[in-house]
Amino acid sequence: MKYKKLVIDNPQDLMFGIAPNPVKTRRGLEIGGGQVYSELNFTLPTMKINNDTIKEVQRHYREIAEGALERALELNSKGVVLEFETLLEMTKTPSIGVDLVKIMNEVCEKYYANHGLKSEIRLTPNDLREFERPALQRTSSLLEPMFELFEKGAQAGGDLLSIESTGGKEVSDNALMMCDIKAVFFALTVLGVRDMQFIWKRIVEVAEKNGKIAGGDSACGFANTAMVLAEKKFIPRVFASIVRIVSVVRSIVAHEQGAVGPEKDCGYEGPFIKAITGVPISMEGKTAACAHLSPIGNIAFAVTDLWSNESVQNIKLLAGMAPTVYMEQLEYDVRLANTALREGTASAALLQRLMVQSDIYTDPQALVLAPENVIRISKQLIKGDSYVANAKNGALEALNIIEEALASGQMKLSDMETAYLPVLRDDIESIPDNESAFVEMMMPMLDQSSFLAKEYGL
Amino acid sequence: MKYKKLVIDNPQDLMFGIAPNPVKTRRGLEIGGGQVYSELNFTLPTMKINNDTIKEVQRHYREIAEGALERALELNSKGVVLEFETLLEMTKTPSIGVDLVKIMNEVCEKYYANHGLKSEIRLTPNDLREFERPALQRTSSLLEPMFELFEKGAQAGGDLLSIESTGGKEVSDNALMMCDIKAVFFALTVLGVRDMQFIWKRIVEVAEKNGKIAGGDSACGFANTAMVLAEKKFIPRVFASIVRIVSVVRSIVAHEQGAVGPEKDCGYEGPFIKAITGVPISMEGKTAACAHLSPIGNIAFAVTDLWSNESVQNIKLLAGMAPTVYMEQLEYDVRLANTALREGTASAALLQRLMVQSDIYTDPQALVLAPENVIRISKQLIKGDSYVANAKNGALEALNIIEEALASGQMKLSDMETAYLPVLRDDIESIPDNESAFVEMMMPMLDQSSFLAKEYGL
Amino acid sequence: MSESLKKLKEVVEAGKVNKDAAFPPQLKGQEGASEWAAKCLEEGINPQSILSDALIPAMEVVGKNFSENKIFVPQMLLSAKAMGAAMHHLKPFFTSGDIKSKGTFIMATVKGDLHDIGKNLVTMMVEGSGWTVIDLGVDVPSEKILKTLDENPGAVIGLSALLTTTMTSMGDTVGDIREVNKDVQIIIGGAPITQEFADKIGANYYAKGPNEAVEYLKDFVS
Amino acid sequence: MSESLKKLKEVVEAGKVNKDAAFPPQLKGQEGASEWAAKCLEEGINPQSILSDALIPAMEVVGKNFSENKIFVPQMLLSAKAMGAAMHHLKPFFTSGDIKSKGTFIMATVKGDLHDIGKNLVTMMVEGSGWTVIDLGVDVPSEKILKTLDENPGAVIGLSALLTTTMTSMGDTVGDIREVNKDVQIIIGGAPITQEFADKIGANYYAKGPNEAVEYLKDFVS
Ligand code: B12
Ligand code: B12
Repeated sequence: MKYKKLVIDNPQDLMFGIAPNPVKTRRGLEIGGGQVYSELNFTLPTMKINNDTIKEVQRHYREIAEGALERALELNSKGVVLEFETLLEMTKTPSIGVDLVKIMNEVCEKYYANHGLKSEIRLTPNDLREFERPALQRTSSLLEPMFELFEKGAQAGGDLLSIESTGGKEVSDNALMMCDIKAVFFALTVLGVRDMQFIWKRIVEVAEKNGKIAGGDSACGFANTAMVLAEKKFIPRVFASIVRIVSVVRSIVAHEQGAVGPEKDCGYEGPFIKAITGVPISMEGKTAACAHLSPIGNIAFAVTDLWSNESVQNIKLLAGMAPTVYMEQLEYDVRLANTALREGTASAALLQRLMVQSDIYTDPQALVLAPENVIRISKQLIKGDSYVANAKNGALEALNIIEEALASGQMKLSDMETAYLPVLRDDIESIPDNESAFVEMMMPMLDQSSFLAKEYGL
Repeated sequence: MKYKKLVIDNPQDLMFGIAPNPVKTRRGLEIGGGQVYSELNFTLPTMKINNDTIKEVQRHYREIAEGALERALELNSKGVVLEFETLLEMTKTPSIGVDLVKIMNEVCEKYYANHGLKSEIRLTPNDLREFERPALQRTSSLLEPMFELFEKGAQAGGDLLSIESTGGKEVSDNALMMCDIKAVFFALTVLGVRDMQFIWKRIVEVAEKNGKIAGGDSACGFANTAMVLAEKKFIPRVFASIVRIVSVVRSIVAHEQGAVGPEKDCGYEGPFIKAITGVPISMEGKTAACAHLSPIGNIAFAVTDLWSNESVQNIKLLAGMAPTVYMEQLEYDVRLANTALREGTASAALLQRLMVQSDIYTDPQALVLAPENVIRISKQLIKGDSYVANAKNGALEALNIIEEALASGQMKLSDMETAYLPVLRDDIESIPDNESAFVEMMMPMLDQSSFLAKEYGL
Repeated sequence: MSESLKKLKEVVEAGKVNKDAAFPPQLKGQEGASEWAAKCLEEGINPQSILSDALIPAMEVVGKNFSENKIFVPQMLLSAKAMGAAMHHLKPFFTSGDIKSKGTFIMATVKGDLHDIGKNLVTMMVEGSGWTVIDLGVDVPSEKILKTLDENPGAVIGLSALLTTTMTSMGDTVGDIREVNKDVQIIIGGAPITQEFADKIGANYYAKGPNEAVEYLKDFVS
Repeated sequence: MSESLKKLKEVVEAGKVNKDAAFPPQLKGQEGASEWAAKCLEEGINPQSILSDALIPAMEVVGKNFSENKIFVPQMLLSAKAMGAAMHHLKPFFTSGDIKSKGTFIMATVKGDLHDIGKNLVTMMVEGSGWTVIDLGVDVPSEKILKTLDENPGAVIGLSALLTTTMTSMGDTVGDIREVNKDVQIIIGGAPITQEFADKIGANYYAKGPNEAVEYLKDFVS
């Protein structure tokens, strides 16, 4: 791993709205530059995407962008990121996605020209490679439309480039359900890391060539999935909290390859990546309840630079279309935080403390996100000589933190949960620091039909 | 008006979660007793209510209650109010409404018995009288099913009784659209007050007879309507902010008649009524964006005891049913505030200040809700000898506050808005303090076919 | 264009109903729509021209200003009232056939629903655009609409619903109308309504607000 | 009930696959489902009884514990694996007709959709309840389902969709199936699905989760 030293090593310096390496966009957003902005996410209501419906699809995206920016303007917003996370058809046929970027970019431009409202589009193509099973991570012909969308979508106004890449997911899916932490490590720190190196090199190239911003990648299919499963009581919360830590070493690779942020919202690696690299991040919490329930509604805000709702369909609520409604909810959250930032460090610190204290001991997944713990864990995440070792050290530190909170009586967990703690520790300790040793250990234990080692350069 | 002295006369004592006269409920909620609770509101998706659908209707309400309380439990909620605001059919045929109360009360009881989760139902029958035009406020046969629902619904577990009564609305509807502030005064301080005296006497009797709690009444059809119209840019915001003040003298009548709170959410008279009477209140802001957009997302929280989402349909969002999603959003807002309350006065005061400062100068409707201004206006609202005079004094003080904020440069308003300020002042000053003089003045100017004076004892 | 026609257009735009009207303050004591309409007729101006060249264009300006948030509803209402005052003088010419209305628009809030603020705005704007509007009020059963349609063949129907429960009642109403008349134009609106819903229940058009309705109606001038 | 049957039930509940299996730690080195199933057969216990009196009841307990949040998915998965190990020994008796499966359940995530975590859980639980399950995987076109149905007449179909866009693909799939077969039972599920949607597209049942599906399937045992 490239990073050897934390850019932020004092919990007090880990603050919402402030990143050591802020990102400035074309229309003047300064993400991490002293205030938090909303990042609105949205999707279609129940409908098909094909030639017959394409006009209707376009109408939806125009309506979403118009509704959201009109409302943001009305609320004196300081700026908005619209995340356009594509659906299958929009990437498979890149022109569909590109046209939607154009439509939304027109709306952004209109509000900027007429009212000075700053907004930017984060373009997040979906990772098509997972449609082939086992996936051809490096040789798939599906990489072509994906990168066509990146390139032409960027030119059409998608200024921030991101993806939730799925390298390693073939192994992770099962590992999560089996609570097999070693397989999770393998999926994230071996397969995930290798695929991230492969794909982010290319994304950064596209960004640089087109004068755009390479944002970042979150381990949505890993850490967010684990959280959703834990929230359904399908897997232990302690397990999900460790998955989150392990995913950091995978997602940070985007930045090693040159991505400058804002990091993406839905894996929650952000706080650690911000501490380690200084890039601005995006997070989602209570205002993303539309997309998934979570145990980190307030604490997720504590150190974020963009505040996201993950996703909401364009359907009608009593007040208006749901994306407009969520735009308003995000803006008020953000406004509260920005008022504190304007008042100064003491106010911001107090608001942050309330956010942290209100969630911290309710769930291990919240616990690890407290700024103090983020710094403690981040220090471990960069200590070793390999991705595997870093993940190991980070995960063990997270276990320490959970156990300390239990020992002190501040956190309570059911026996079903705590029973997993020693198992997790044993398993993690059994992992060798060295990647090839780890690969050798894991290969025989994995279902070889589910993934192609050579597609990861193994 | 009964009240001659403010129960809270220091802005610093006006704080969320704390009311001088808290209300304790059957299952142990202490509303205003030191913490804020969520008040979840919900309604049916697009569907009919009739014999064929009644099972489906019941399924919806059971699903709503189950989903919400399960989520609240999961989030360690300290308690929840479920507001059951009935739809036409449920009041017209009271047994429909009563059965729905039973169903939800069973769910509340189950979560209380099995998990100690405290919850209570606020039963809010809709005011059927407005179905007759002109309405027969006192003699309508529709009062019968309304009160049958109050009585039997209370016995079935509707522990908090409320209504959004509509006395005076026949005049107010037009007055709002014409921005005729004198007619608004007439609707609220003459017709509204008289009807409130009539109907709340009866509601308090029902509550006392059945050992239940008479909550309160908000001028939803007046002040909330004005806000929605202003948000659509149909009427000036300054006008809407004055309507809100005038509605206080109408809604406070419930408490003169013996209602002990919690006051209802959607007219926003709450802060004034809390200052004047000390009863706990309910408010709605950013987390009610599902039901209506508003300019008071954060400041609405500043002094509230219950935090409401006004209403959301039972439809599916990506995370689950919308009421469950809103339950989570409310709980996180409330949790933040309660963390501050637990830390102590300084933290609570700072959080309140951030809520206030983040909205206060964005809109006159926000401005009047700042605790300082609430106290200033409340002092005026009790100074006079008649409801009319009180409303006049309060409204003029609100105008003063708006003008001061403009003069100091802290608030900016368009010329379209400020043009209304002198007009409003002139009109309000032209209103006599004395009710009969005012009635005499107004009668010739009003459309006599739209309301029946004698139904208000005039 | 004659001076009087111009003046009439002006006062309607300004919302000056008649000489006695207090609004707008800056025209206090001056003549309003009622007086100028009478004067136009006296001058022998063709009644159709009074309507088409002064009143409707005035209301178009007002509608545009409103939709661009340049005026509030009361100003629009006053203009509508001013137009009404002028129309009073033109009434006889409708009866005699000298002026033709653009058509008849039957407006109602559906059964079970009492919300009428939105409906009233639509009514007013459609009227201002030169249609004869019959406002049936709120909580209106299908039968009443069908009866009115019977009496006004060729009319266009507008329906409003604000509640999720009365949306289904809107569906029923459209169904009832369609049983009798497959071709009548039905426009629907109200906060919870969407185009998908209009398609589903068989209405012809969903209008977000009054202006969209006025635009759409242009195609159906009789 | 024989000691061996009891034991078999116990080890399946506990998720002990076979002697070598590391889980659960407290049964390390002890015999598992594979061994006990073999022993039962050796003892001459009726294969149908092994299935009906040990394996299915064990999985019922597991399903109940899971639905009451008393165990996590891995425990359930291990029990399912243990059951699978026992079933291995029973296979021949299915072929010979000595045991009858409750029926065949064809499961698929619909065209365009790759989410399979939910589908896999359902598959496992339905299998555990005694059905023969054919899992067609994700992104499955209608043709494949129809072909499988053709090969397995009388089977019940389960469909999963997680995306609002693939919900319509689910509608199409159900339509395609219905064209060929009006009566086949189709159960659908997935986070965005509702009963209304099931009604709309003509599926027979919407199941919130695996347990609801298992319950519903009880009526269709062949
Ligand atoms: C004002 C109001 C009232 C007033 C109505 C006053 C009146 N005379 O109309 C009162 C207080 C009486 C009232 C009563 C009720 N209401 Co109400 N009300 C509202 C409120 C706050 C504003 C509505 C409004 O006037 N908006 C302003 C107008 C101008 O907008 P509009 O109606 O949408 O119309 C515009 C467009 O839609 C369009 N349009 C409308 N109709 C048409 C038709 C055509 C043909 C065209 C072309 C266009 C068009 O043009 C208009 C101008 O742009 C809404 C909140 C909201 N978010 O909408 C709740 C709301 C609609 N009411 C609601 C409820 C629940 C009720 C009650 C059942 C409450 C109760 N339990 O007592 C009762 C129902 C009575 C009944 N049976 O109808 C809910 C509906 C929830 C649901 N289940 O659907 C809402 C959404 C409030 C909420 N958030 O919970 N209400
Ligand atoms: C995990 C996940 C993924 C993983 C999938 C891994 C896998 N192998 O399945 C990955 C990362 C690959 C992924 C990809 C995508 N996803 Co995804 N994903 C999720 C997530 C986080 C959890 C889903 C899950 O597994 N839940 C746990 C399981 C157990 O629950 P379940 O599936 O609901 O199943 C239960 C029941 O529904 C039921 N059930 C399910 N099916 C059936 C069938 C029958 C017959 C029965 C009886 C019962 C039943 O039983 C199960 C057990 O109780 C959801 C979030 C959410 N809130 O659901 C998003 C979500 C579904 N994904 C979403 C999106 C947008 C995508 C992508 C398009 C993202 C992108 N742009 O790349 C791609 C789409 C790929 C594709 N074409 O399918 C959106 C959907 C939005 C929309 N428009 O509909 C969601 C809602 C996330 C969000 N909030 O935005 N996703």
